[in-house]
Amino acid sequence: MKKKLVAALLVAAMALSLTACGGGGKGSSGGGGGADAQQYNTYLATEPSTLDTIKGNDMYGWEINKNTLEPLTRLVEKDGKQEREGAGAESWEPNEDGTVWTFKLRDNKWSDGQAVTAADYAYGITRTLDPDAGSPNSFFTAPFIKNGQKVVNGEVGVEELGVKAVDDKTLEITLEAPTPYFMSITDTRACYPVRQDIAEKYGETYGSELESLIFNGPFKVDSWTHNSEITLVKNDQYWDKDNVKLDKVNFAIVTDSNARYNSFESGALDTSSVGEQEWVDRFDKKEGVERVDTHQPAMRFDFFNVNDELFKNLNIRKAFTLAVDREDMAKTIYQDLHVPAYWWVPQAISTGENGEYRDQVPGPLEKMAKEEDPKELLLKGMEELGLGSDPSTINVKYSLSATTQWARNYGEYVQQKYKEILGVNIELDFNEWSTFQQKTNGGEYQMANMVWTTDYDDPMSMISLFTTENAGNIPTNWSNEKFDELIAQASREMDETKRVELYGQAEQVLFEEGCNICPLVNERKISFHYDYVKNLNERETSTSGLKYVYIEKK
Amino acid sequence: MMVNHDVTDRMENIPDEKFTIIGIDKDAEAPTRPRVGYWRDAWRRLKENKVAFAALIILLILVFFIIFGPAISGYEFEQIDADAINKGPSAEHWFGTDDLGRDLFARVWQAGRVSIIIGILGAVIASVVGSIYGGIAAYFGGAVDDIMMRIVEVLLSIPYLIIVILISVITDSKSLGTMLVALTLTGWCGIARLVRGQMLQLKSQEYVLAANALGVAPIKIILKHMIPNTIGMIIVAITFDIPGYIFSEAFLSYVGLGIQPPSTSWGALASAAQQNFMFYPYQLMFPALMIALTMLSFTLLGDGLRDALDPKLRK
Amino acid sequence: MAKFIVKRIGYMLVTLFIVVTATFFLMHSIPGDPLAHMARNLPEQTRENYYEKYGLDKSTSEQYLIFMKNLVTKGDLGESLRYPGREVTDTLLTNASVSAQPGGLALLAGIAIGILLGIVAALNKNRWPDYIVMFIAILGITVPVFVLASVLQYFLSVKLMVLPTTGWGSWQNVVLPVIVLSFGTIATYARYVKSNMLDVMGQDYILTAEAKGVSKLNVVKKHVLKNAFLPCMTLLVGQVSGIFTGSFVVEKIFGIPGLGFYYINSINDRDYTMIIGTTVFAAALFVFVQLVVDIAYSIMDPRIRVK
Amino acid sequence: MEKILEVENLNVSFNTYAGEVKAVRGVSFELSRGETLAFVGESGCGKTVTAKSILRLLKPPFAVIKPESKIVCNGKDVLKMNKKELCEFRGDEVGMIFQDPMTSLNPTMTVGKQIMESLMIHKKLDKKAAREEAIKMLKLVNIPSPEKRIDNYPHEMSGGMRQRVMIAIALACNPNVLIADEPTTALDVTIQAQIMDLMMELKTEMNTAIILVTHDLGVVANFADRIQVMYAGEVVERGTTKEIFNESKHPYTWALLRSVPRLGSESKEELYALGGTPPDLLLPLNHCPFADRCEYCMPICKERKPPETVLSDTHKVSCWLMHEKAPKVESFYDRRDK
Repeated sequence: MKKKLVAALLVAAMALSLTACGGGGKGSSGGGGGADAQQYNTYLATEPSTLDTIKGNDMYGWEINKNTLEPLTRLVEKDGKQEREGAGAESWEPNEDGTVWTFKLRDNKWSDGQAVTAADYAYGITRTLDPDAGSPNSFFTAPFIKNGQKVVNGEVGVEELGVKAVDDKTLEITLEAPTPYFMSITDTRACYPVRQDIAEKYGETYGSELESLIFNGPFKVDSWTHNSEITLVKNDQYWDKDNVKLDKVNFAIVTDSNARYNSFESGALDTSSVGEQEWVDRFDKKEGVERVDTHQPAMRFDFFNVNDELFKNLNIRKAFTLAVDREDMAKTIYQDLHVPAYWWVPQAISTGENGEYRDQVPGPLEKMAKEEDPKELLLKGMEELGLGSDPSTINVKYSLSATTQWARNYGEYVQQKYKEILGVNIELDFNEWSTFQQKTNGGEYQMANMVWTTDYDDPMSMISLFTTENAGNIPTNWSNEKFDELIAQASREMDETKRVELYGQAEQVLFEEGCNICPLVNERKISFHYDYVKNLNERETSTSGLKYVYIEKK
Repeated sequence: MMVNHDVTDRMENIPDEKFTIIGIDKDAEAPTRPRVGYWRDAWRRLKENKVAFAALIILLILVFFIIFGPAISGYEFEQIDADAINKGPSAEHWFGTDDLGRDLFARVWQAGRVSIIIGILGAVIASVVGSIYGGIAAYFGGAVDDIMMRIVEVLLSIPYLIIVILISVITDSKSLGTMLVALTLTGWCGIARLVRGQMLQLKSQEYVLAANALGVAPIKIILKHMIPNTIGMIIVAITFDIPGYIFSEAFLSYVGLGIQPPSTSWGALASAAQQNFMFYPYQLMFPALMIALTMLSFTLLGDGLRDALDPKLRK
Repeated sequence: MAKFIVKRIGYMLVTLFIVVTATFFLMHSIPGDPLAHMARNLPEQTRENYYEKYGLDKSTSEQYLIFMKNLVTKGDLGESLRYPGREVTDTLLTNASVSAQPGGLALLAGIAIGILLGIVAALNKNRWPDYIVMFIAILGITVPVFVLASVLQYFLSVKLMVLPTTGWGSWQNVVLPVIVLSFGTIATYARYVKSNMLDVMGQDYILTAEAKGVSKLNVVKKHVLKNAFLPCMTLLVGQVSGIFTGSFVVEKIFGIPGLGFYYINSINDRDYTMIIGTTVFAAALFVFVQLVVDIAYSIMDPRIRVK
Repeated sequence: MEKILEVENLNVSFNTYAGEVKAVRGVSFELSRGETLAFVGESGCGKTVTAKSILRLLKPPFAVIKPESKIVCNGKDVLKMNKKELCEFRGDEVGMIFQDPMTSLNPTMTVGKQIMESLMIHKKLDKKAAREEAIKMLKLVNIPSPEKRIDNYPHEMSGGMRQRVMIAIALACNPNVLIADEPTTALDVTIQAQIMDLMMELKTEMNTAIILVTHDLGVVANFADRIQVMYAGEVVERGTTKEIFNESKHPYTWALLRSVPRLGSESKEELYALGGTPPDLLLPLNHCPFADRCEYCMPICKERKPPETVLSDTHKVSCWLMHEKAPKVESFYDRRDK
C-alpha cells in the first residue's frame, strides 16, 4: 500500500480508519441482523479534494476510491499475514526477465452497466503520467513503467508509454528495468481504472461532484455533502458482490478530533482512531469496544538544511540528532502512543517473504546514541566552524508545519529540551502548511519538523527519498555518491536477503555521513471500534478497504 | 397657609440688635460643600456604584497577581517537568500542571500579562487613532468626511483574518507587537465612527463656533475642545473594547494565529486545554475564569464609568 | 429616494472594487504555495501545466486583470485551487446556504431574546430583573465561544446524549450551534436595547406622552420601543455578514459545512480563488446589508427620510 | 371664584448620591378657574419641580413627593390616585407644555397622531373622529393648512409651530388646568409673543386656568393674574401682578424686577445683577434662604426662618423686614422707578 502523507496532520492525528480483512468472507450469512443492520458509520478527517483518482492525492479521497473502484490487485490480510489478491485482475505474470507484466482482467461492470475493460486501466495509468492532466500521483509509476519519466517530463508523448490494452481483458505493462517490488504499486491510485468517456465528458469537474462519478468497486457513492458527509451503498454490479456484506457506509467528515471522540463515545461513529492517552484510557474502560494497536509505516522527524551556515557541519547535525531524548519525548509529548525511533525506515514495512524490515535490521541511531556525546559533538562542530565554545551563542530557527495548539506545545518542548541538553537557543517558526512547503522547498529554513508516511510497502519507498535524484522530496540538499550507489544496487537486486543488506548499509551511511534527518518517533495507531464491527483491519498497508467488513450485533 | 408657628410664638423674644441691616457679608464663605471638579466628581460617582467599584477591585487584584503571581508560584512558567504531567491543583501546584508538567499558576498569571497588555494597549491604540481620525473627519466634514468614512467602510469590509495573517507574515513574527498591529489595524474603525458622530454634534456647539471664529487652528480645536469633550465617551469605549481585544486574541489562538511560544496568553491556555477539558477541567477552568472575570469586570466598570462620566447625569 | 439608492449603490460598487483589489494583491503577497496541498514532488512539467492552467505563471497584475474581467463580464470567480473542478461561485452558494441556517436562526433567536431581555432590564432598572438579565447578558459574552461550544457539546451530546455531537442535515444538528451562536447576540442586544431604552425614556417627549395620560405600557409600546430600536438596526450590518464569515469556531466544532469553516481553511490552503471569492461575497454582503439597513432606517426614521 | 387646584405643603426631595436634596419645601397655593398664576424665580428654585409634581411626572425613586404634601385638583386628591386614575387625570384635567418644543415631540410620530393619542385616550374617540378633532385643534392654534400639517413629523416644522402643536396636544381634551413650563424660553422673541397671545386667547376661550412657569418677568407682567416668587424651593412672596410689580416687599423680588430691562426707562442705571448663588439644597436650611445674597440681611435672617406676613388677601411675603422691629427700607426697585 502506498500513500503520500500530507504532513500537516501533526495534530489531526491519523484520522482514517483503514480497514482490511481476513479470510475473505467467513460469515456465510453475510453478517448478523437484517439488511438494515449492515451499516457502518465511520469518518474522514477532512473533505477529499476530489474523488478523481488522477488528481486526488489526499488520504481522504483515497479512502473513498478504494471502496468504490476496483484496483488491479488488493493487499488483504489473511491469517495474520498480508497477501496480494487479485481484484480487477484475475491473474498476472511477468515475462522471463521481469520487465513485461501481463494482467488478465475479470468480468466486472461499471455502475452504468458497461463492462470494465483493459482500456479503462490503461487510460487511468496513462492519464496519471500525462503532464497535461496535472496528476500529483505520477511519482508512483513514473520511475518504473517504460518511458514513464520521459512522459512526465513532456519529453515524449503518452503513446510511447509502456502500457497497452492488448484486448478487452488483457493489460500489458512494460517496465524500464526489472523491478522486484513492482506488484506493490499495482493498487495505488496511479493504477486505478478511469472511464475515458466519462472523464472527458466532465473535463475539469470530473470527480468534484457525485454526478460526474462512476464506480466499479464494492460500493458506490450514494450522496456527497461537501464538508459534511459521504455515504456509500453496496454496488450490485460488482463482480464479487456476494462477498460484500455491508449495505451502507457513512463517512462523516469530522475535522475536530474531540468531536470525533465524542461521536464515538455516543455511538454515532462505530470507530475512531485516538491520539490522546486520556481518550485511550477512557475507551479502554468502555464496554463493547475493541482496541487495535498498529505500527504505522510513518515517521515523525526533523530535517536539517545542509546548506545552512550552521548545519553544513556534520558534527553539529549529529549533535542535534543525538541530543534528542526520544524516550522522554515519546513519554512527555506522545504519552507513549508513538514509539521512540532510532531509524529511518519505519516499522510495519515489510521486505517480502522475510517479514518486517525492522526485525531484520537494527536502528543505526541506537548504537550511535550510546557511543557519542551530543554536547561534545556540538563543541567539536563549533570549533570546526570557528564559532567558539559557547553554545548559548547558537540560535537556531526551528520551522513547524502547523500553527495549532499541539504544534505550539511541541515546539515549546523542543525549545526547552535543546536549551537543557545542548544549551542552544531555539526560535520557533510556526507556519501553515502551504507556507512551510514554500519555505523548506526554497531552502529558507535551518531545521524543520515533518511527518512522512511510506508510499508503498517496501523499504525503498523511504530510503530512496535521499538519493540525489529524489532530493526534492525532503529538501535537505544532501547528496552522497556512496549512498546513491547502494540504492541503485538495491533497486535491481532481486534477492530479498541481499536487498535488505544493501538497504541496511545505505541507512547506515545516511546517519553516519549524512545525518541530515533526525528521526523522532515511529507512529503507532491506536484505534477503537465497537465489537459488533467484524473483520475490520487497521493495517495502514492494507488496500482491501471495507469490502469484507460486516456488522454482527447480538 | 404655611406659617412657621414655632417662630411666631417666640417672635417677641428676639432682641433688637438682630434687626440691624448688615448686608451681604462679602468674606463669608457660603456653607456649601466643596466644589468638586469633573474627575473628582466622576470618581465619587464611581465609588458610589458598588458593582463598578467591586469590578475595579477585582481588576486590581487580577493585576496584582499578574505582576507578582509568576514569582509567587515558585516555578518558571515554561519549566517542563515530565514527572508532573497533568496534575490537578494541589499544595505544590495551586492551579495544577499542564500536559508538559508546567505549573499552571505561574502560567496563568504570565499569560495574563500578554492578555491584559493586548487588551489595554489594543483598546488604547485603537481609541487614539480612531479619535483622531474621527475628529478630523468630523471637523472638516463635507468631502473630506465622506472620503474618510468611505475608507473606514472599505477597511471594515476586508475580512479581518486576512489582515492578521498578512501582518504576521509581513513582519515574519507572531510577537506581541505584531498581534497588536494586526488587531488594531482595523480595530480603530468603530471608535472613529463613534467619535465622529459625537464630534459632529459638538461641532455645532457655541464654544467650537467661537473658537473657529477666533481663528484657532483646526488641530488645536480638535485637541483642545473636541477631544476633551468626548474623552468620557472614549474612556467608556476603551473599557468596553479591552475585553474585546482579549477575546480576539483568544480566537486567534484557537485558530492558531495567536501569540508565539514560549509566550502564552489566556486564550492560548484555554484553547490548549479545550481539547482535554473533560479530563482536566481545571486546565480550562482557570484561564477561562480569568478571561470571564476580566471581561465581567471591564464590562461592569465600563457601565459604571459611563454613568459616572456622563455629564448629563451630573447634577 | 431613487437618487439616494443609486448614489448608495455607486458607493457600494466603489467599496467593493477597492476591497476586491486590495484583497487580491494582499493575498498574492502572502507567501505560501497554493499547490502545497498536493504532494510536494509534483514533476516540473506537471507543475508548469498547473500554473498555466490557473494562470499562476502570469504576473500578479495580469492575473488581476483576468480575474476582474471574468468577474465583471461573467460573474465568474474561477475554480478552486484546492478542490479541482469546483466552481467558487457554486461552493459559495452551497456553503452560504448552510451557514445561513444556524446563523440566521441564532441571529433571530438572539435578537428576539436579547430585545426582550433588554426591555425587561430597562423597565426594571436597578431592580432584580435588571440585575439578572444583565448578569446573563454579560455571562454570555465572558466565555469564549470555543469553550462554551465544547462544554455544551460534552454535556448535551456526550453525557446526556440528547443531541448529536456533530453533523449536518437534521434539525437536531442545528440546536447546539444555534444556542452557542445566539449567546453573543443575546448579550449584545440586551445591553444595547437596555441602554437605548433608558436613553429614550429620559427624553422630553416621553414626559409629554406621560403628561397626556398615556399609560406606562402604551408609552413603552408607542413611544419608547420604536425610537429605541432604530439605532439597533445598525448592529445588524456586522452581524449578518458575521453569520457567514464569523462562525468558524462553531462550524468546526459541530462539523457544519458552512462558509466560515471553508473560509479559514481556504486562507490556510492559500486557495486564492476561494479566498477572493469568499471575500467578495462577504464584502458584497456587508455593503448590501448596509444599504438595506440604511434604506430601512430612512423609511422608519422620518428624520432622515430622503425625498 | 371656583378653586380648581389646591396645593398644600408640597415637599419634594431628590435622592442623590450626595444625599437628600430638598428641592421644594412646603409650597402651598391655590388656583381658580380661568386664572393665570405665574411661578417666577431663577433656575433651580423649584418652580418646574412644583409644576411637574402636580401631574406626578417626577420619577421615583429618584424624586419623592413627601407624604405630608397634598395636591387636590377639582376635588380629587392627586397624590392618592392609582395608576389608572392618574392616567385618566393627566391630559384630561391638567395639560402640560414643556420648555423645548424641539425635544418634547416624539420624532418618529406624526404630530397628528400625537394629538390624536390624547383624544383617543380621554375622549374615547375613534381614529377618524380623533383626526378631525386634531385638525380642529391645529386650526385653533393657528397652524396653516392643518389638513396637510397633521401628517407632518416634528422635524418638518419650525420651533414656533412645534410649540403650537404642543399647545394643541395639551389643550386637546380641554383641561381645567394648563401648566406651561417655560413655554417660550426656547423660541425666538417674535415667536414668543405670538405663542403667549395664543395661549391667552385659548385660555379665555376655554376658560382654562394656567400655571405659567417662567423666569421672564416681562412675560409675566403682561399675562399673569397672580405671581408666586420662588426661591430655593420656597415661596418668598406672592401677590397679584400689580402687587408684585408695584408693592413688592421682598428683597429677592426687588432683585428680580431690577434685572428686567424696561422700555421707556430714562434711567441710565445698569441692569442689576444679583451676586452669589442660591444655597445648597443638600444642606439643612433653618434660616432665610436668601440671607447670604440679601443687601438688607440682618443677623436674625441668618438664624431663623421668617414667618409669612399677610399684607392683603392676596399679597403675602416671607421676610424679616416685615417684622415690627426691623428698619423700614424702601425697595430700590421702586426708587428707581420713581
